[in-house]
Amino acid sequence: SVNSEPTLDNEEIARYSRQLILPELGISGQVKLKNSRVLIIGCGGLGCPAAIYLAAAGIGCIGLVDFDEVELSNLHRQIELRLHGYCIKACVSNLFIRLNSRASCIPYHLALTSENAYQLIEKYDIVLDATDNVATRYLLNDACILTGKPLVSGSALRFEGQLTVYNHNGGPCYRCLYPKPPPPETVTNCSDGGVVGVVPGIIGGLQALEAIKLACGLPPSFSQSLLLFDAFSTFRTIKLRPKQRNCVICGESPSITKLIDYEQFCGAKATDKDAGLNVL
Amino acid sequence: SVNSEPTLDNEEIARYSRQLILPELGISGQVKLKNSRVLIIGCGGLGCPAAIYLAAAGIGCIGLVDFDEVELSNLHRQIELRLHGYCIKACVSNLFIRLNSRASCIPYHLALTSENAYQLIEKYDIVLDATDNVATRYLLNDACILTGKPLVSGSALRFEGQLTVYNHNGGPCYRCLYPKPPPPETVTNCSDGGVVGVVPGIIGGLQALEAIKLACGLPPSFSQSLLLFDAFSTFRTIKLRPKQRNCVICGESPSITKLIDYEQFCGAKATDKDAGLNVL
Amino acid sequence: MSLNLKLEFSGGAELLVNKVKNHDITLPISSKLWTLRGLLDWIKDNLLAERPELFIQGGSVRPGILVLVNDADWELLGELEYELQDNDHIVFISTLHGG
Amino acid sequence: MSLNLKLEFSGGAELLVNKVKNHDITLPISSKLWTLRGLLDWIKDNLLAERPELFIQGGSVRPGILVLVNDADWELLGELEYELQDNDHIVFISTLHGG
Ligand SMILES: [Zn+2]
Ligand SMILES: [Zn+2]
Repeated sequence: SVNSEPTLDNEEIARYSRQLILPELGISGQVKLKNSRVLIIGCGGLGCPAAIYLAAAGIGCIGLVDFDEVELSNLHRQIELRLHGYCIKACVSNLFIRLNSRASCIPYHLALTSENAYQLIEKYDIVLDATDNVATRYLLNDACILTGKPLVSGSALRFEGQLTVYNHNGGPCYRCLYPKPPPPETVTNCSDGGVVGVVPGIIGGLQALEAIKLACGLPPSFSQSLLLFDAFSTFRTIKLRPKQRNCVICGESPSITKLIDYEQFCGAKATDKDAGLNVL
Repeated sequence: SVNSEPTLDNEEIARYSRQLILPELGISGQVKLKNSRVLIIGCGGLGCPAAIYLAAAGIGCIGLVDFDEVELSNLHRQIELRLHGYCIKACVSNLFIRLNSRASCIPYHLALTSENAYQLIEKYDIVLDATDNVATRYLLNDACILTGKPLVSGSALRFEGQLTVYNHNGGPCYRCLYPKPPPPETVTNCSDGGVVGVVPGIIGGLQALEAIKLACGLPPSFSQSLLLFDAFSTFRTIKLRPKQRNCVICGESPSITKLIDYEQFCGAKATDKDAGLNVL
Repeated sequence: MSLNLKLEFSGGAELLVNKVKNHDITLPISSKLWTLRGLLDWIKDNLLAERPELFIQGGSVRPGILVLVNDADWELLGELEYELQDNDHIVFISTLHGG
Repeated sequence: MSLNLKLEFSGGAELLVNKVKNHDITLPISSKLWTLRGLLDWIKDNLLAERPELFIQGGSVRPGILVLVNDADWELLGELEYELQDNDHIVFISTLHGG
C-alpha cells in the first residue's frame, strides 16, 4: 500500500534540503535513496570515499565488505575511515552515526568467496566493485549477473583511473569486455605500482555518483561506456560494445550458471599478500 | 646549503611508499610536497576533501580559512570535517594529527578581506579557491596576482562542476576570463540552487591533485584550460584564452595595483546570509 | 542550403531556454554570412523564453557567461565576429560560484 | 602517400614501449591495405622493446588490453579486420585492477 512507502521526516527534509530542491531528485528521489541498499566490496582508496558520499546522500542501507589489515602505506589512500582510529568495523559505525543517523551500515569483516557472494549480493540493489584484484572482479561480475544487480566498477593505479557500470540496460558485463583473464604477470597492484591517493578518491566519488543516479532511477553516465582518467592529462569517455551474445555468463546460452573457482580461473590468488587492498 | 633541505625519515618513507615508487614523484617529489605550503579558502564541499587529500599526500603545511557556521543542510557536503564533531577548528586539528603527524595545519577562523588577504596569501605557495561567492573569488584572484601565486579554482552547483588553474605559466587569471562581474541576480549559490554533495567532492579532489602537481613542479592539467563536469553527462576539457594584455590586474599596464572593495565591485555581499558556504 | 548547429546551454544558462540543455538548430543561409553576433540575435528571437537581459546585454552575452566554439574559448576565434561553420558545436556556459 | 596515426598506450601498456604514452607514426602505403592486424605486427617489429608476449598473444592483443579506435571500442569496428584511416587515433589501454 502507499502507506508502507517510507517518506521523509522533518529532520531528513532539513538535512537533505540542498538535494531536495534539485528537480531531478526532489522528495521522491530522496525517498528512493532512503529505500536503496548499496553493497561496497573493498574499503580502500575507492570504497572509503564512495561509502562516505553514499551515506551523506541518504542511501538507506550500505554494506561494506573488507578483510584488509591496516598498513601504514595505505594511510594516504584510506584516509576517511581512519579518522576514528584503526578498526574498520568501529570506524564505519561511528562514521555513519555522524553522517546519517537514519542509515543502517552493515560492515562485513569477511572474505568474499564463491560460497557467500550470491547470498550477500542478493540482499542489495546496487554493487560497487572497489577491490584490488582480478579474481574478485570476475567473482563479483558473475555474482551480479546471476543476481541481476548493476555493478559500478572502479579501479586506479599510479596516476590513472577507470570507471564503468556493468550489467545495466543492455550494456556489457566484465566478461563481455574481458572474456579471458589477463596473464598474472601483467597484473600490477597498488603496492607494487604505486598510486596517488586522491586518484582513487576521485574515482570512488564518481562510483558513488553513479550509484546515486541508479538508486533514483536516473540514467548512469557510464553504462556501455568507459571513463578513463589520467592525472597528467584529463578525462576521456569511450564508447563500449554492447552485451555480447556469446558471453559465457550474460550471453544467450550461458555456460556458467553458478559461481566457479576464480583463483583457479585467473591463475592468481585473490589473497596476494602484496596486494594491500585486496578483500579476500 | 644542501643540509638545510629537509629529507624524509623512515616513518615518512613507510607512510608514503606508494607515492615514492612512482617515478614521476620519487623521494625528491615527496620532499617537495613536504616543503610546500597550500592555503585553502573555504572549508565546504570543495575545501574539505581537498584538505584531506593534500594532508594525506604529505603537504607540509596547509592553511584553512573559513568563517562558516554549521548548518544541518551543509552536512551532506561538508562530510569529512564533521566526523569529529561540529567545531571546524577542532576537527581540522584532529584530522591532521591522524593523517599526517608531521604536517602543520593552520586553521584561520576568519573572514578573508582586502585588508588581510595579501599578508595571508604571501605566506603560502599555492592557493585553492573553494569559496561560494563572486566577491571573494575576485578578491582571491587579485591577491594571487599581486603576490604571484597560482590559484586552483573549483566550483560546483546542482549537478555540475568547474575547475581551472589561474595565474600559472602564461595562462589567464579570473579577470582575463571575466573582466566584469556577473549581474547579482544571475548568481545562484548552493543553498538556493541545490547541490549533490559528491559533485563538489570530486572537484575538490581534482583541486588537490592540481595542487600536488604544482607543488612537485609537474605541469597541471588545467592551466589555460577549463574542466567542465556534468553529472548527467561526462567531463569536457575546454581550451581557454591566454593571459590578456589589457587585463586590469595581470595585463601589461595594470590599473589595479592593490586590493579594492570587492563587495562594491560585484554589487553583492560576500556575506550573503543565504550562501551557506561563503567564507566572509 | 542551410547551416546546422548544435547549441548547448549549461551551468544554469539552460534555465533561460526552457531548461533544455541541447538544441539542434538549422539556420537558413542568407545573403549575409552567419556570425556569432547573428546567432545571438537569433537566440534572442527564437529560444529565450523570458528575461533576455539575463543572457544578452549590450549586444553580447552578459558577464559571467563563457562562449565555447568546438571546445575552445570564443576569444581565440574572434568572439562576435566568428563566422559559423556547418556542424559547429556552440556552448554557452554560466560560470559556477558555489562551493 | 602514407598513413599517419596517433598511437597511445596507457594503463601501464606504455611500460612496454619505452614508457612513452604517445607515438605519432607514419606507415608506408603498400599494395595491401593497413588493418589493425597489420598494425599489431608493425608495433611488434618497431615499438615493443622487450617481452612482446606481454602485449601480443595468439595474433591479437593479450587478454586485459582494450583497443580503442577514435574513442570507440574496436569490437564495434571489426577488431583485427578494421581498415585504418589517415589520422586515426588508436589507444591500447591496459585494464587497471587496483583500488
Ligand atoms: Zn557478459
Ligand atoms: Zn588577468
